[in-house]
Amino acid sequence: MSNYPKPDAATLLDIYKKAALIRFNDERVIKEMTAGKLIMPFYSTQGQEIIPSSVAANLTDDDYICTIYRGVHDMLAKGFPLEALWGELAGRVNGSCKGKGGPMHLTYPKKGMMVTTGVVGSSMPIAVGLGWAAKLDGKGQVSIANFGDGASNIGAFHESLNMAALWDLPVIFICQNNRYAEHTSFANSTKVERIAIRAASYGMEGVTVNGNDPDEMYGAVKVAVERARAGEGPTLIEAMTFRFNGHLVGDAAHYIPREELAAAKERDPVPALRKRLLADGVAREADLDGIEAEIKAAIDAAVIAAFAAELPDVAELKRDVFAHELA
Amino acid sequence: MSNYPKPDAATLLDIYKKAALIRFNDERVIKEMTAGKLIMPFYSTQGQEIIPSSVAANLTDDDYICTIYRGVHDMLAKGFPLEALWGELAGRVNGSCKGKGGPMHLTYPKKGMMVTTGVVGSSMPIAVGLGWAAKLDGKGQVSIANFGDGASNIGAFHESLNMAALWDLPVIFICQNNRYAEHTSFANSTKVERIAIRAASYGMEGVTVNGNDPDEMYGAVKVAVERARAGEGPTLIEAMTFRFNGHLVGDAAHYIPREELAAAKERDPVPALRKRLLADGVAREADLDGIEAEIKAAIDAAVIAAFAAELPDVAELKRDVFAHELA
Amino acid sequence: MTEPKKMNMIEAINAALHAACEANPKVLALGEDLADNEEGGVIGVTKGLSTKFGTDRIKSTPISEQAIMGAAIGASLVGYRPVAEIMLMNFVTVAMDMITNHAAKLRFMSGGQTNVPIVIRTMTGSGFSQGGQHSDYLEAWFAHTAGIKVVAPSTPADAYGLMLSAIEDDDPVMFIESLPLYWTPGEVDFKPVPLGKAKISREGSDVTIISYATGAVHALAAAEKLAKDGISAEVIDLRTISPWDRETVFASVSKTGRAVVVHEAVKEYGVGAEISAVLHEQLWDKLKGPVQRVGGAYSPVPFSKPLEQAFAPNPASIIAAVKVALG
Amino acid sequence: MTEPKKMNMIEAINAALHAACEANPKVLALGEDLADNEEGGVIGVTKGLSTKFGTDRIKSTPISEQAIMGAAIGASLVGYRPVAEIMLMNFVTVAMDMITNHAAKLRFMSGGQTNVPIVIRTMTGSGFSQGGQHSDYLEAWFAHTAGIKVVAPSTPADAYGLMLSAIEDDDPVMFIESLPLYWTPGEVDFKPVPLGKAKISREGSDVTIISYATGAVHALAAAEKLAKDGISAEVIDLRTISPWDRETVFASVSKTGRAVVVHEAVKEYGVGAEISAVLHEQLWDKLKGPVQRVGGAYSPVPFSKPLEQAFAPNPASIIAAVKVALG
Ligand SMILES: Cc1ncc(C[n+]2csc(CCOP(=O)(O)OP(=O)(O)O)c2C)c(N)n1
Ligand SMILES: Cc1ncc(C[n+]2csc(CCOP(=O)(O)OP(=O)(O)O)c2C)c(N)n1
Ligand SMILES: [Mg+2]
Ligand SMILES: [Mg+2]
Repeated sequence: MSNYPKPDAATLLDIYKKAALIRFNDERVIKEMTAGKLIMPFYSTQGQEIIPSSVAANLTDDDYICTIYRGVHDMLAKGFPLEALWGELAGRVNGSCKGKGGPMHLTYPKKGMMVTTGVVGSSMPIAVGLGWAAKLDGKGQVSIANFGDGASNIGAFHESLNMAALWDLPVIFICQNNRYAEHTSFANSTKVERIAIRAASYGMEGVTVNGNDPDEMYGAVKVAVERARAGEGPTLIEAMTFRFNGHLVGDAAHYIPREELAAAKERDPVPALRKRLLADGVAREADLDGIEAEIKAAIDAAVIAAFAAELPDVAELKRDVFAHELA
Repeated sequence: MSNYPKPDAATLLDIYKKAALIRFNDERVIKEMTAGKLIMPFYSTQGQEIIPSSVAANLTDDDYICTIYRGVHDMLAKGFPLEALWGELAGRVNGSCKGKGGPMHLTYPKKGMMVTTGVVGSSMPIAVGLGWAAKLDGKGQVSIANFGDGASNIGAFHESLNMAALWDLPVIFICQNNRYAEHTSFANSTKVERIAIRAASYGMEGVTVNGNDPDEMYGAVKVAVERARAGEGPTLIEAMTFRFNGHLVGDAAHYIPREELAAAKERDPVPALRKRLLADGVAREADLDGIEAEIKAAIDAAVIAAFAAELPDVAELKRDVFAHELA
Repeated sequence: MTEPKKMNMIEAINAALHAACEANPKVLALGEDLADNEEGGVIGVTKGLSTKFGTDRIKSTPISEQAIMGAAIGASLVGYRPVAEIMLMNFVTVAMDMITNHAAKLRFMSGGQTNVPIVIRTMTGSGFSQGGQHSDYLEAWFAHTAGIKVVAPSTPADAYGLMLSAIEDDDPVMFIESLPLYWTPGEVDFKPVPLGKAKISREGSDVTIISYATGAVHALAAAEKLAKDGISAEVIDLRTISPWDRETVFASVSKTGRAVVVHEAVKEYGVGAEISAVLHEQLWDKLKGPVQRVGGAYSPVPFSKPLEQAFAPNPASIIAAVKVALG
Repeated sequence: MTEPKKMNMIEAINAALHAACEANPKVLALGEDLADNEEGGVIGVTKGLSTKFGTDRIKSTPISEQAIMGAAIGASLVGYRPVAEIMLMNFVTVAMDMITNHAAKLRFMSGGQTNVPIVIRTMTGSGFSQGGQHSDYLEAWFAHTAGIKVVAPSTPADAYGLMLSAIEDDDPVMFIESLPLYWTPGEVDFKPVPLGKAKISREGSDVTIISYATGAVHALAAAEKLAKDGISAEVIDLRTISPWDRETVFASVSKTGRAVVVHEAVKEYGVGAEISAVLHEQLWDKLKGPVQRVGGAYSPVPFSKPLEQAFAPNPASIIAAVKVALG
């Protein structure tokens, strides 16, 4: 792992900015839910911030990503605008999907956020299609499929990895292994220790990295992106991480042994990266305070805009079912 | 491979008997079809006879098997009676399924022939369930899932192997790798050279053997069956073989290079085994002639009985939909 | 368990599963997060089962719906009675082959040699802001599939009684649990409720409202309001959607001469269409006007509250349809 | 391509695919055995495409229906127009999640930001002794799913014209090819046929027979026989099942006052139910008697000839229904 290319100082700072945005935003969502102002199923991403931040640091707006219900971190890292996000969470017309999709179907093609699915595994086959399109277009775009450890046991995983490998598609499969699938631990659903070894079944490169370590995560993705852009095919990256909250807001996660959870939180990657930036002299305390204040202000503004916006008209039920509005 | 337990002389002879039955029966089916007397989709198993014959030599009537449209070899080896088979192929009331299932759904639970499916991959999940039942029953039964090389790319494969491994079920997955899936060569659907390596993705034992060699095939199955009966879990056996005919009767298989086919036929495993039995002194020419004549006579009798039997009454359409006949 | 008791539908189904497992050691249960180590299901419907009956019989599974269904089907072929959970109804889409090509057909295709006594439990329903992939009622797909029964209770007592009957039934049963009804308490008398038998949940003389699941609850509310306007509505809760209780429905509609069918599933090509078609075919002379239908909008289930509410039937839309029916 | 020409449906669809690929470089095709190396499809519908347009655009795939559909969906999200083949309609069951949870819903759930202009080609139909898992018509499932169109031509000209329109349509289209109609030649004029527009294939005044696919052919045959009995039947070939052409059907039934709906799919909960329900709702005063339905038996498709024939509608059963309709 140590011979991966490492992020430079500017990149590290960028990764931290994204991670902080994800963390603060997640906290704010939960706060608004707890206050009864947002009503929805919400899948917190706390603990997993470094993964998408390191992924996105390797991407451009033209690259595609598909993600899952637990995907707001992936989206924010990729540049999903806060207003479009909060509008959608609040079910308002200024939401990216005009309130029709909600938290499990957030979409923002302008930044490559092509699909968010609520069905386990289903990000993968569609990412294969985006990879096929990217290959046909020949502009070097890559397609990212995010999914969880639990999803690695569903049929769509198998079919997608095999097809991507067979066709040498520029797809990067990112398994965010947070050790739990709803209430089921990784060990209770999988006999193997590492999902990444499954890549061998398809003649694909596969690696397991510490997803909470920006060096490893950034480096592994960089290698995979370069491989993909060079037309050398897909990669499976298993990013080890931990889910700090329950499966969704409201789940107290009693099935996670308290010590396991405490140990993971002890190693919280977001403050850890902050400390490192300070220690390495990448940024000063005041810089980071300023950055964080800016992020919080931006979230504030998006929340206010969302709640100020209109709810959709019921006429919208007939729109977007097909291209032409239904009679 | 050489350290597999080898079949003794009696077992080898038994394997030959089964293989000859399968071959003669297949030839007879094609003959009756060519004569216009049987009308159905039929998936010849010529070239693959040694696999099921060696499998079945390790099984009892209490063991379960699930197979596919290309599965008459598996069934005959397992003891599916010829009359019940021919009655079904001819769509008669004396068929095992009263004519309702046909060649793709042949079933005969009395000999453990539990399911024949026409859907690629679908033998596997059901075999997992039979393995679960066997484990609960605790009588040491095993459950066999037969499928093709093409089927190893469908989602059901992945889910089934993972679950069987996780639960340590007595299931043996037998991939009959005949190098083609309909018109698609193995290389055009799979980047890896060996399906058996996929076992590693599930923490399962996996081996590739020459399915046309009764020593290897019998030995590999014996080891797997012992493992399963001992409660030590499933095995994936990839049995390399070749399909001598087209995908189904009527397909001239122009997509198979002629030399490839000729080379495979050159190594036809049924006459090869016959030669070996003679060379090793397991049987004399006259013995084998006698055995073969008996088999042919039995097939004859079944064919005659089938065509003499009644076609089902249309009232059967309402029966067996549910336990109680529909109003 | 003979004293009637007030409980909600979660508790009622839980009690039925306990009773069935207690009464018959062949009853099994499996699904994601089902065992107590995983909190006895995401909503707790299966709580206590694995502790009481052991994790050999009551199994949490990987996220592998094809393997879940296959495991249930396979075990059922040899005498077990598995109750398999597909967490939400939208996820049956990844297991449709197992359900419709296999579970529903194996009895017929085997000419009655095998049968598949499984229950498929699944939850669904709009109203929880879960959006397009977590709220669909798909009962019409299964009703259109020969060989599988479809059940959808609206009260705890019916849920209890139908679950017992579904487990005892020798054929596959799709058992639909309506999320919005889970927490409503009701008196449970712990008696089996026969499959295929509707319930007249309110007597009336002017019009018959035919429904099931959430629709049956809305229909009752509508009938109460209609009563205040002097309109006497008879409410029939089908309970079993396929095969449905023609006798009870015909008797009622023959009496009232007017009918409205209500369900939350998309109206077009829904269950209401079949019932409407049959009523016209069979009771033409008794009908005073065309049968009316109330169903979900022709759109995916939307996220935003006003749209989600406009999607589904409610007492007001039922009342409106009754008024049309009355002319 | 402007001179009308006699050809069968295989040739017509092949010609349409060639024309579409020629006209628009964004048109792609994929499926099992689809390319010329694999003989251009198991029946040759896609013959020549890969040779002409290259195997980057025209791809044979592994047996991985979820990945096939995902590949199509993904590519369609960014401007391509893939035509994906699911070999037989029963195999859509392994890809239902991709089709109904994703292809049909992404436009709506994204608030119109994305759309899925794909065509799903699939073959089906009884009459070839293929039994329970290779013969089903499942159009009602998709008609019940908001967001996907359903097409089923009965003539080569319509197949050509509908294929062109389906590929040009900005929404997903399920394109059902009836095996029994493949080899019937007809005059093809190489014109697009609009989606959603029915065809009056025979004018008449006593009764309207509404059908599509094989039913439309049987309906014409029935109408000819009825004419000899002095009964004048108008035959409507819907061509598009969803959304269906109410205008044309309403006009005809308003004129004749009697209607019979015919399809090969199981009658119960089939497409005929919806059409019957709507006709009663909308044309109550014009109807002289209840709408009759003719459909497949409530059973899996049986193998044995007499049963298979009894399963499906035919001119005689349509005539019988017409006579009931006439009272
Ligand atoms: C096909 C399917 N089955 C079941 C579910 C219900 N479900 C939602 S999330 C989830 C757990 C997924 O775990 P994992 O893949 O590890 O992702 P994580 O939630 O941990 O990010 C399950 C079972 C679903 N959405 N789709
Ligand atoms: C899910 C599904 N997809 C496609 C088919 C059509 N089909 C039937 S057999 C076959 C090839 C299977 O090849 P393989 O698994 O290698 O088995 P073989 O026929 O060679 O024994 C295909 C694609 C099917 N039956 N089921
Ligand atoms: Mg997880
Ligand atoms: Mg093969």
